[in-house]
Formats: sequence, structure tokens, C-alpha cells
Amino acid sequence: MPSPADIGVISYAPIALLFVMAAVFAAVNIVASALFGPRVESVVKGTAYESGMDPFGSARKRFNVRFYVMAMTFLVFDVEIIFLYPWAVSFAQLEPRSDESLMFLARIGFFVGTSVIAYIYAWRKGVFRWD
Amino acid sequence: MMGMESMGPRLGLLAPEMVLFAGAVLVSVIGLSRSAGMRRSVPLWCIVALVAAAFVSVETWTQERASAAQLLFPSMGSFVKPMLALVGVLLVLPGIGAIDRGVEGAIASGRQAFDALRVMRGEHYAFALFSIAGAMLLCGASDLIWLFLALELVSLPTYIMVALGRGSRKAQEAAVKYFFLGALSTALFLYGFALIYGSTGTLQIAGIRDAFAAQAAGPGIDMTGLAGLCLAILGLCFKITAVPMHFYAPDVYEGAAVHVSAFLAFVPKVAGFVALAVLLGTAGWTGHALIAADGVRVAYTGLPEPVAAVLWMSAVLTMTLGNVGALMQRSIKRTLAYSSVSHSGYMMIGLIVGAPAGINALFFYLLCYGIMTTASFAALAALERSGEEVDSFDDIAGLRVRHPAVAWMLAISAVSLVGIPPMVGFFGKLALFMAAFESGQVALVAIAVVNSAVSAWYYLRLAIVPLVAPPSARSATVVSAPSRWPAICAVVCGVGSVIVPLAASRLLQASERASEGYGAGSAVAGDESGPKGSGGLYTSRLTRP
Amino acid sequence: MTQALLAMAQDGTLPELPETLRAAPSGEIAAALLISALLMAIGVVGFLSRRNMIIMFLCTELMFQGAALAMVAFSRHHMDVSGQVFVIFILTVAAAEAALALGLVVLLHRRRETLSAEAWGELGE
Amino acid sequence: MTLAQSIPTATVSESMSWVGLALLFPLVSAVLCALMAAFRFRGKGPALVTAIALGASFAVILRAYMTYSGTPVVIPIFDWIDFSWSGGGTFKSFAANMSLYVDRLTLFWMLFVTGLGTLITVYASEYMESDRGAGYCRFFFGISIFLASMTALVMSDNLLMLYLGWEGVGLASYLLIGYYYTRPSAVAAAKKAFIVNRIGDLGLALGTFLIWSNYGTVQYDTLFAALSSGGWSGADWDKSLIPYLLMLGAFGKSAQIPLYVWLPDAMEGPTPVSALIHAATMVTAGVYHIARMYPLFELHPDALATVAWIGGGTALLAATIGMAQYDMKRVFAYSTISQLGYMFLGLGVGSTFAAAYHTFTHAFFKALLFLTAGAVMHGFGGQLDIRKLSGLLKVPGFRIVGWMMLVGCLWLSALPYSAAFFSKDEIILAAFINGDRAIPALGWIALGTAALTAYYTFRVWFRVWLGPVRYEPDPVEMAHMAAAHGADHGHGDHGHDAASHGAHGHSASHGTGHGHGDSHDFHPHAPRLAINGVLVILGIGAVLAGLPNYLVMAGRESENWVQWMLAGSSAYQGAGVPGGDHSHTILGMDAHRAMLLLGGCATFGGIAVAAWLHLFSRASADRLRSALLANPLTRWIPLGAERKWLVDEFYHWVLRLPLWIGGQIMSFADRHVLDGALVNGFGKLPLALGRLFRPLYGGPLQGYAVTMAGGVALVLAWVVWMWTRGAH
Repeated sequence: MPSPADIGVISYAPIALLFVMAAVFAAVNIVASALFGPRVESVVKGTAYESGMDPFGSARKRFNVRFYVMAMTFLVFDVEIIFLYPWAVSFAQLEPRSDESLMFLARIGFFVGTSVIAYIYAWRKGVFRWD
Repeated sequence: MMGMESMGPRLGLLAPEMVLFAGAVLVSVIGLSRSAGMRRSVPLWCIVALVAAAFVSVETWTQERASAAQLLFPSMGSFVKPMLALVGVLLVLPGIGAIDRGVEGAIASGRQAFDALRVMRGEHYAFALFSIAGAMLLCGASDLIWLFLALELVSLPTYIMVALGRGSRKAQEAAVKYFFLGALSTALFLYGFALIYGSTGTLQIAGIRDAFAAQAAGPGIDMTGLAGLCLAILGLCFKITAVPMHFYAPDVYEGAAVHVSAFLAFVPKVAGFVALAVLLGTAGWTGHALIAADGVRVAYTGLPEPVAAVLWMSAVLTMTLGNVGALMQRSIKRTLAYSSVSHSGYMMIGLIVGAPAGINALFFYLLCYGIMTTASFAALAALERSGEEVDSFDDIAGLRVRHPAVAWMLAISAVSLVGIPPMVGFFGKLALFMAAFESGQVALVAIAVVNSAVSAWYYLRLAIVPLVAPPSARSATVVSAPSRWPAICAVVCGVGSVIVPLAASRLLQASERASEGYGAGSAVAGDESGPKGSGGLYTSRLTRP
Repeated sequence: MTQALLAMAQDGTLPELPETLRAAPSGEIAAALLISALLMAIGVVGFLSRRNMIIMFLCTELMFQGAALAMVAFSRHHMDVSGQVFVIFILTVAAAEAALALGLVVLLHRRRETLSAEAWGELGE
Repeated sequence: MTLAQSIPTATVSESMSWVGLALLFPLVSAVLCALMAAFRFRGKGPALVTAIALGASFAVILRAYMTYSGTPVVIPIFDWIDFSWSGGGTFKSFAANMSLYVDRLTLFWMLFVTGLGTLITVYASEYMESDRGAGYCRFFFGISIFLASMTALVMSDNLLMLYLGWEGVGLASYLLIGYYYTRPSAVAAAKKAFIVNRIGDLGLALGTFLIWSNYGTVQYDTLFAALSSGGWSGADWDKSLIPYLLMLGAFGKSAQIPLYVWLPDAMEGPTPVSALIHAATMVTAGVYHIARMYPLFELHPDALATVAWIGGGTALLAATIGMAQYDMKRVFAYSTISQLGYMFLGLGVGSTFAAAYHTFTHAFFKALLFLTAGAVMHGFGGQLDIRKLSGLLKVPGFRIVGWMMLVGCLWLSALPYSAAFFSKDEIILAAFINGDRAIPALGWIALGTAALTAYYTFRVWFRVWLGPVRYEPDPVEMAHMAAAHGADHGHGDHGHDAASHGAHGHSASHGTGHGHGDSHDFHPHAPRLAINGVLVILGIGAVLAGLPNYLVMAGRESENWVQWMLAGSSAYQGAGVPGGDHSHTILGMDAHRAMLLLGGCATFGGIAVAAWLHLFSRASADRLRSALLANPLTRWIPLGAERKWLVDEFYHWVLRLPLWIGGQIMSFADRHVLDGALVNGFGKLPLALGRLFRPLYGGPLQGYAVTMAGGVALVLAWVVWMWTRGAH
């Protein structure tokens, strides 16, 4: 029986390898383009790329408050998802259609319901309106 | 285990919180209505929810449910929840007319179209309800997770209320300080919870109590547990504005809108004290015994010495620094903030004395304090000067001439805050000091009495300046706030500070239920709430050096 | 929800950890606790020493995570899953605080065009 | 058998709880008045409500009197304070419930308190009508609060509720003295009354506390039971302090030496207030309190003698001052102090009956005097100076007022066979002959004072009502009123600002251009039905107050009704009328006969002197004054009396100045030591601590955070250190 430490190292090796490969790939690309790429400076080339349009205004301009509101909403709903994982894992182990499983379903239903209330509230508040 | 079986009674005990939750949802939706009349009705619904919660909390509370819920203080909610709801009703009133004043004015005059993103009345009151619901939830806390979540439910809404309560820069500065320092304190008690968990191996409050009792019966509570308790206490000191976590109070109370300051002076404080009572209850006070999980009867010998000493020093410093700080303030709100600090100091005496007498007196004092301090804040909210809040003693000089009712209510609340008979403050102090005296905390009582005498200096100034001093140039331009409700609230609270003492006996009896069921014989002998039964798992492996 | 998760944990309805992972050497626990304490300390120091409010907020998050890590470590130590349940809630609350902090910071930045904590010193003695 | 043992044990009676309505009615009317003020009510509603409430209160008391069975009854209303605990090995309790203690003494006091309260409210409904609006509501609110508090004071069954009422009447008195709060003198008078009364209240509070700590109760029935079982032992200094502390409270409320200085100034309030609160009812609270606590006073050998001497001294001092005052209300104020002095003298020489009887008769004739003075003031533009009013009996519409004031003056002068003669007579008689407690020296002082009283009383009446017709309004009042009508008109309810006693209403009815202090253009404003009616009723009441004694004299009753009203109460002196056995002699004559002669001589002598100096030969009064002034040996007499023997100045220099200097020193220390070092020091502590770590942080936010985190770190380090030393 392998020791816990062995299992840990061995099982995570592919992931480590993945990280290493990703890093090397990125580094190699950057270095290669710096070494071998042709370098032609021009005004047009120095401007920011805005999907073919001529750029205007400063890059440091303020963002619309809607971005922040949206970001916050996303953050909150995103985190709520983590409660679904432990629930889902344990729900799968319950006997189907038993009282217990129904109770579990009701509980998560309540939880999702509160999230829906929050969603309706955000919608009424006009968070999702972009004008 | 405590899953299915105890969920029923516990849900029953949570009825008032559910009412408040529903109320908050309702209020936030109504607050977004396009009709100005509907929006104006928001405080009304808020009050309806609070009154309903008070009613429900009284009606649904039964001894059987309470004991079935297996809480450390099974009956605490029976007093604390109605108290929170009823004082909450009073706290709703001072904000009427102040929130969204500019926006609503612009909408009414047609300068601006209705924009759901710009109106905040619904949110404000919904947050208030959430915060009160959080404080109520604390009464039913059976484990540290619950405790933590309820505490956060109390705090997070108040951060927003401070920031949005009024549009001034001061409010935003107050919000910055309150939020960041609040986050720091949260981190502290959270780490304390982690250490307590490390020491006892359970998050269940009852389990922690058993584990601490077992440790105390042996070599004593280990260092992890002690450090955790102290960290948690200090973190919670932020909520009750106690030394060393009180520094934010004057700035935040000054910066926040006055009705928000009133809220801050009461709801988080109740929450902090409830949480502290529960936490300290796990370590136990002298004179209680319980049957530990292994069937052995364990007598408490009192709080662990370091914890008791920390509380003692903090109480003394809190009342002293609060009073000294208030002595020479020029801002009334800062004075009231320091006064709030000093009252926390008095109330900490109740924590030191412990269940039953100290905790009962503490909660009775909280009720008295809520009435008195709301009166003074509401009196301030009833006035304004060129659209600004009234905040300097100059503004209220000779107030009796133009605003006699408000001046008298300010004076009554001040006199009551000193604790002069027959005002409600006197009875609060009487009960508290008597409990401390009985338990032998004579030094603490003496210090508190001296402090009360010192506090008379600045409280009487609060009474004399509006009543006796000649009107000043500034006070001549003070006018009533657009809404009458803050003044009505001040009158209700002021008259209450005089009338409530008439029912002092009954209220004291009611508060005596708060710690009923704690301690002797109530423990959880042999039942399943100790998560892993008895055994070596209780003792931490972080043993003493 | 807390109740539900705790109930699951204590009823044993949550999946058991693999047998091989259950007993952790106390050295590892101690290391985890050390790191959690370090996180806490770094958070406090950062909170006190940095002016940018966003960084300050990140430092409080650091403290939260320190506490969360301690929870996990103790949970392993006691073989009790409830500590890990607590961590989920800590993360949630941290996210809520983050949303709040974000809103607050935006509000302040609009007012003052700076995120320095020094800029807010009007109130005081 | 001591007095305490003779008090019957009280029975608890739930069925009589309707008596509590007497307390409830004034409270209801106070609330209604406040509501009317809130809703900007401008009619006479407050007066109506208050009069009805007080009348109902009177009816309740009357019914209680009719149905009273003879033994004291405790009527619980509701539980107020009921603590009990065990400490130091003994079981202690502190119970002070909202309960009423009804015995004859209570009913006696309540009868005239509520009766006079109702009458004076009716009077005030007309008197105050020019202030209709917020001021009117405020006035009747104050009256209602006063009556409620007075009821609580008199009817309570424990000292704590009595204290509550005591403070309540003090508050109402403060509010009503300062009624014309735009006048600095009124504000100053209100403050003075408040502060002087606080000194007395401190005594009462300490006394109550000592009673509780010595006897373990503040409830009358248990207290009397405790007193009857255990006597006073001279070794207990705190027990012997009790009567003196209670005395201090009584002297403050009832304006006796050394705390009498507030009462003359209290005349700044509206006249009905002076009549009700500062003459008839509130100021007798001290007498009531001592009568109620009489068993306690009896236990101490010197306590009652002290009361007697203070009372006698006050009677004389106030009479000498009253002789030299020119303000009508002030004269009556000093006469009130003087008559209160008589009551205390009566208490002190052991005749509670005489004191209570005098309280009763005094309430009528003094209320009558004040109300007639008020009617004069109401009618003559606030004029009260007796040098500027003359021959008013000939002014149309003032006849009733004048004759009624004559009744009051005769009664105050103790006209033989008038009610006041009987009561005062009993006091003086008791001072001469009442057994162990008699102090004959005080008897002579009281007799002399009676002559002085007759003189200064008739000095007022002769000057004001007889002689050539001459009157002018008070220029200060008129100017004040004119200002209120001119520049300040838009400012608030003008009733407030115009410190207008009727001159206001008068000028309004005569159009503009009036009320500028122009005496030629001035028309007196005669009283109407409410005022005249009340005056007549009071006059009749004053006459009928002698009825109890007439009945005894006619042999229809065996004892005086007032004496009967004291039976079975703490104030009952079983011996009955002092010297009733005719065995005592004064100057060789039978005591009663001697009193009739001596008292008659004093009264008629005083009136005669007054008639000579102030009616027939007014110039000789001025000559007498200048002659006294010319002689350096006698100069001090008129000057001293006119300047009230410089007592106010004495208090100012001896008490207020040192206090003021002390205050200045404290304030300096406060600013520079406390504020500078301590407060600012503590305030800056977090920032200063933070500055230590300056490189670490930026801004006050982190300054606080450093202190917080530092505190936590310190505590944690300390806990760890404690733990390593083995404390856990």
C-alpha cells in the first residue's frame, strides 16, 4: 500500500507537467517572436486596435457604473453556486423519491428561491438594463 | 443527530426572522415602485413587519420548543426578539423623510424621471430589517457557523446604510472606516472561531461547552481555546464598541446620517452582546454545573482567568475612555457616540457577572439603553439647519424657545442616560449594578458609579443647553425636519423613558427569562449533540509547552 | 443551509474521504496552521501599511483565507467535516464583502479620484 | 403607647381601586392638553378639559370621603418596583408599588387640593384667555401635571412615589413660574425655584434612603409597624439624621428658613399659579410630609423643637419683610411664607391638628387673596405697586374684588371668630401650653407676628381700595406688550411674547394706539363671571372654613371636623385640642380667653396702625419712614426690611460667589488640564500610537487599525504569558 505522500505526488504529476508545458510554451513563443519577427514601426501600427475603427478618446476614461454593478451581481451569483456542489454530491447518494430526498430537494429549492428573489430584485432595480 | 428532529422546533423559533425576511423582500420591491405613494408607504410596511415579528416572537415561543432546540440559552430569544422588534419600530421612524429626500423631491417637481437605480428607500429599510433579523438569528445560534453568518447579516447591511444614509462626504468617510475596520474585526473573530474549533473539535455551541467543561475539569482550557476565546471576544468588541475596538465609533456616528447612527447604537450592540453571552456561556460562569457528555457532573469555576481579566479590563477602560472622551466634545453626535461606548462598558459588567443575574440585567439594560439613546438621536433627527443635520451644541442652545418638545425630549433622554431616578436609565443601572454587587464585583460597581457621576457632566450639558442657555445665532436658524415622524419618535421614546419605569418590575421579570435554562442540569447528558461522543478527540494536540 | 450541510456531514450522507487520506500526520497540520497564521499576519501588516484601499481590502481577504485555512487544518486534525463546511460559508461571506467593497471603492473613487486611505481624514478629534 | 402604635394597620382593598381615578384624570387632561398643543388648538378647550378632569377628581375624592370606613386602606394600582434579594446573610427587599394609601389625612388634604384646583382652573380659564393657543395649552398642561403629581404625593403609600410626586410638583412649579419665558426675570425665578428646591429634594432623597436602610421599607404601613415595634436609640447617628433630612426637604418645598428665598420670586408666574401652587397647595406639601412622618419626628428629642423654632423664626422674618414691600403679590408671597411658618410652628409644638387646620383655612383665604390681586393685575395693566393704585373700590366692576379681598385680609389678620383666627389661635395656644412641647417664647413671637401680619395686610388693602381714585398701568408691562404687538407680531403665538396680563386683551379690544403706557388713555378691564364667581365661592369657602369650630362652640359637635379628619392617621395627637381642659393659664387668665383677648388686640392693633398710616394720614407713613431713615441708629430697619434683610445678597456672596469662583477654577482646570491633557490626550491616543508606526500606514483609518490590532496583539501576548504561568 503506497503511503499518502506517494499518492499525493504521483497523482498530481500530470497537472504539474501541464503547468510546466504551458509556461514553456508561452515563454518560447514570446522569445521566438522577439528574436525572429520583423520589426517595422509606423504610426498606424502604434495605435490601439479597435476592430478596424479609428481609436478615439483616452484609454484611461471612466467605465460606466453598469460594469461595476454587473460585476458585483456576477460575483454574488457566482459564489452561490458553491452551495450547489456539496448538495449535488450528497443528493446523488440518497434513495430516489424517499422522504429524505424530497426534503433535500425542498431545502435547495428554498435556497434557489431566495436567489431568484435576489435576481428579480436586481432586474427590477434595472441592473440589467444597458441604456 | 440534530438534523431532522430538531429542525422542526428550531424552525418554529425562527418564525420572527422569517417574517422579517419576508418583510424585507416586500419592502425592497415596494421601494422600487413607480408610484411615489407606494414608495412612501415603505416605512409603514417596515413597521408592519417589525410589529408582526414582535407578535410572532411572543406567540410562537414556547418552553417546549425552546428546550427542544438545544440552545445554550434556550429562552434568550423570548426577551431579545420582541425587544429588537419593538425598538426596531422606533428606529424606523427617525429615517422617514430623510432617506431619498433629494431624489424624491426632484421626482415630485418633475426635474427628474423616476430611476430605480437612484432610489434607495426600499433598500435602506430592507437592510434595516435584515440587520435586525440577523440580530434575532443570533439568539438561536447553535453552532459557530450560524453565529458567524448571523453576525455578518447584522453587519453587512449596516455598512451600506452608513454609506447611503446621506450623500455627504462625511458619510462616505464613515462608511470607509466602518467597513474596513469592521472587516478587520470580522477576520479577528473568525480566526478566534477557528482556534476554538481547533481546541474543541466541534462547531456546535453545546459541544464546545462540553469540551471546555471537560478541559476545565482536567488541566484547564488549553491555550488554543483561550486564545480563540480572547480573539473572538476582541473581534466582537467591535460590534459593542468596546476597548480596544471602539475607536471607530465617534467618527462613524458623526459621519453617518443621524437615524443610521441611532441604528448603529442599538442593533449591532444587541447582536454583539448576544454573541458574547453565547460565547462566554461555553466557558461558563461560576455557580453553574452541567452534566458533561461522559455523565460526569462538572461545576463551573467561573470564566477562565485570562478571559475574565480581559473582560474586566476592557469593561473598565471602555466606560472610562467613553466618558472621558465625551467630556469635551463639541459635536452632539460624537458625544452620543462616546456615551454609547461608555454604556457598553457598563453592560460588559453583566457579561462578567454572567448568567443568570448578569445576563438578565444586561438585556434589561439594553432595552433601557435602546429607548434612551433612540430618543436623543431622534430628537436630533427632528431638526435641521439649512438642510444640514444639527450637530453642534451651538445649534441646540435655547432650543426650548422654538422647539420646546424636542428640547424637552433631548433633556429627558440625557437625564435618563445619566441614570437619574425615576427615568428608565436608572432602573437599567440599578439592576446591573445590583447584580454585580451581589456577585461580589464591588470594585467594578464602584468604578461604574464614579463613571456615571462623571458622565453627568456632559449629559447635563445636553439637558441644560437646550433648556436653559439663551438661543444663539446658529440655533435661531434651526428648523423642524420636513417629516414629523422623527419628532414623534423622540416624544414616544422620551415619554417612554419616563413611563417604562412604571413597568420596571414586569420588564425585569421578562428579562429574567433570558437566561432561564442556562447551566445547571440543562446539559446534554449522553445525547447525540456532542459530535463524536466522548473520548480523546476533545483535547487538542497543541498541548502546553 | 448550514443545518442541512451539517446534518449531511454528521449523518454521514456526505461522501467519506478515501481511507488513505483520512489520517494526516500532525506535522502537516502544524505546517498548515503555520501558514494560516502567516496569512493572517501578512494580512494584518498589509492592512496597516498599504494605502490603496483595494490592496487593504485584499489584505482583509487574506486574513479571511487564513482563518479558512486554519478551519480546514483543524477539520483534518479532528476528522470532522464541519470545519470545511464553515469554509464554504466563509467564502460566500467573503464574496459578499468583496461585492460591497467594490461598490464602496467605486463610490469613493468617484468622489475623490483617489483610492488612498489618507484622503479620508475629515472626521476626528 | 407611642404614636406609631396608635396607627391602625392598613387593609389592602382591591375593590376601592376606583380611587385611582383621582390620579388618572389629571394625567388624561395633561395628555389631552399636550395633544391640543400639538394640533395647534386655539380655543378654550384645554381649560374646559382640565376643569372637568379636576372636578371629576374632586368628585372621586368626595365619594371616597363619603364611603371611608375609618381604617387606612392601601389600594394597589399596579406593581411598580418589587425587588428582593439576599445579601450579607439577610433577606432584603425594596418594594415601592403604585399604590394609594387612603386615610383621613390623605382625604383631608386631597379635598382641598382638588377642590381649590378645580376652582382656580375655572378662574384661570378667563384669566389666561389672552394667551389662547400654544400658551394656553401649556398653562393647563402644567396645571394638570401639577395636580397629578400632587395627587401622587399626597395619596402614595410609599416614600418613593411621594418623592416622584414631590419632583413632579417641583417640575410643574418650574414650568409655570417660567411660563412667561421671554421675560428674563421669570426665567431667573424659575431657575431659582428649581435649584433651591433641589437642595431640599436632596434632603428628602437622602432621608428616604436612610429610612429604607434603617427600617428596610419605604411603605407607610410597614414603616409604621417597624416604628411601633422598635424605638429610636440615640446611638444611631443615621437614624437621628432622618428627621433632619426630611425637614430639609419640607423646608425647601414649603419655603422656610433657610430655603424660602425662591417663593417671593416665584410670583413671576401667572397669578392663578401663585394662588394654587405657591399659596394653597404645593407649598403645604412640606407640612403634609412632616404630618405623615410624624411618628419618626417624635422619636427624636430635638427634631420637633427645631421645626418649631424654624417655623416661628420664618413667620417673624417673612412678616417683617412683608411690611416693607410695595408689590402686592410680593406682600402676599411673604405672608404665605409667614403663615407656613405658623404651620411648622404648630407641628413643632406638637399640635398637628392646629397645623392642619391652619393649612386648611389658609388655603382658602390665601387663594382668595392671590386671585383678587390677580384680578387687579388683570384689570390694571399688570400694575401691582400699591403706591400707584388707590381707591379702586370706586372703579366700576371692581366692587366684588375689593370686598372679597377685604374678607381675605381680615382672615389673614386673624379677625376674632373668623376661621383663620381659630386655626392660628390654636397654634399660638399650643406654643404656650402644649405640655412638654410648649415653647412660650415662640408663643410671644407668634403673637407679635400676628400683629405685624394685620398691619401689612391692611397696609395693602387700605392703600389699594380706599382713598382717592388713582391708577396707572405698569409701564414695563405695557411697553412689553406694545413691543409684542408691534415688531414681534409675526413671531410665534403672540400670547407668549406679550407678557400681557389682560392688558393685552384690553388693548386688543380697544383697537390700536393703545397700550403704550399712556395712563390717561387707560381703561381698567373689569373681571367677568368666571373670575367674580370663583372669588365669591372662595370667599364663602373662607367663611365656612370656620364652620367646624362654630359647630364645636355651638355644642353641635364634640370635636373639630379637622381634628376628626386626623384621627387614625399618623398625624393624630390623641390629646385633642390643647388646653381643652381649661387648666392652663396665660398671664393669669384662662388660656383660651387670654388668646382671644391677646389675639384680638394684636389684630385690631395692627389694623389700627395700618389705618392711621395708610388711610387717614398717608403722609405720616412717609414721614415715619424718613424719620427712621434720618436716624443712623434706626436706618437699618426700613432699609433692611425693604431689601429683605439682604438674605439674597447674603446667599449670593456666601454661597453663589464661592461656587462661581470654584466653577471658574474648575472650568479653567477643565479647559487646560482635563481638556488639554486628558481628553485631547485620550482622543489623540490612537493617532499618537499610530504615529509611532508612521512608516507603516497612511491616514487616520489605519491609525485606528494600528491601535486596534495593537490592542489585540497585547491582549493575546498577555494571555499566552498568563497561560504559560499556569492560569487557565
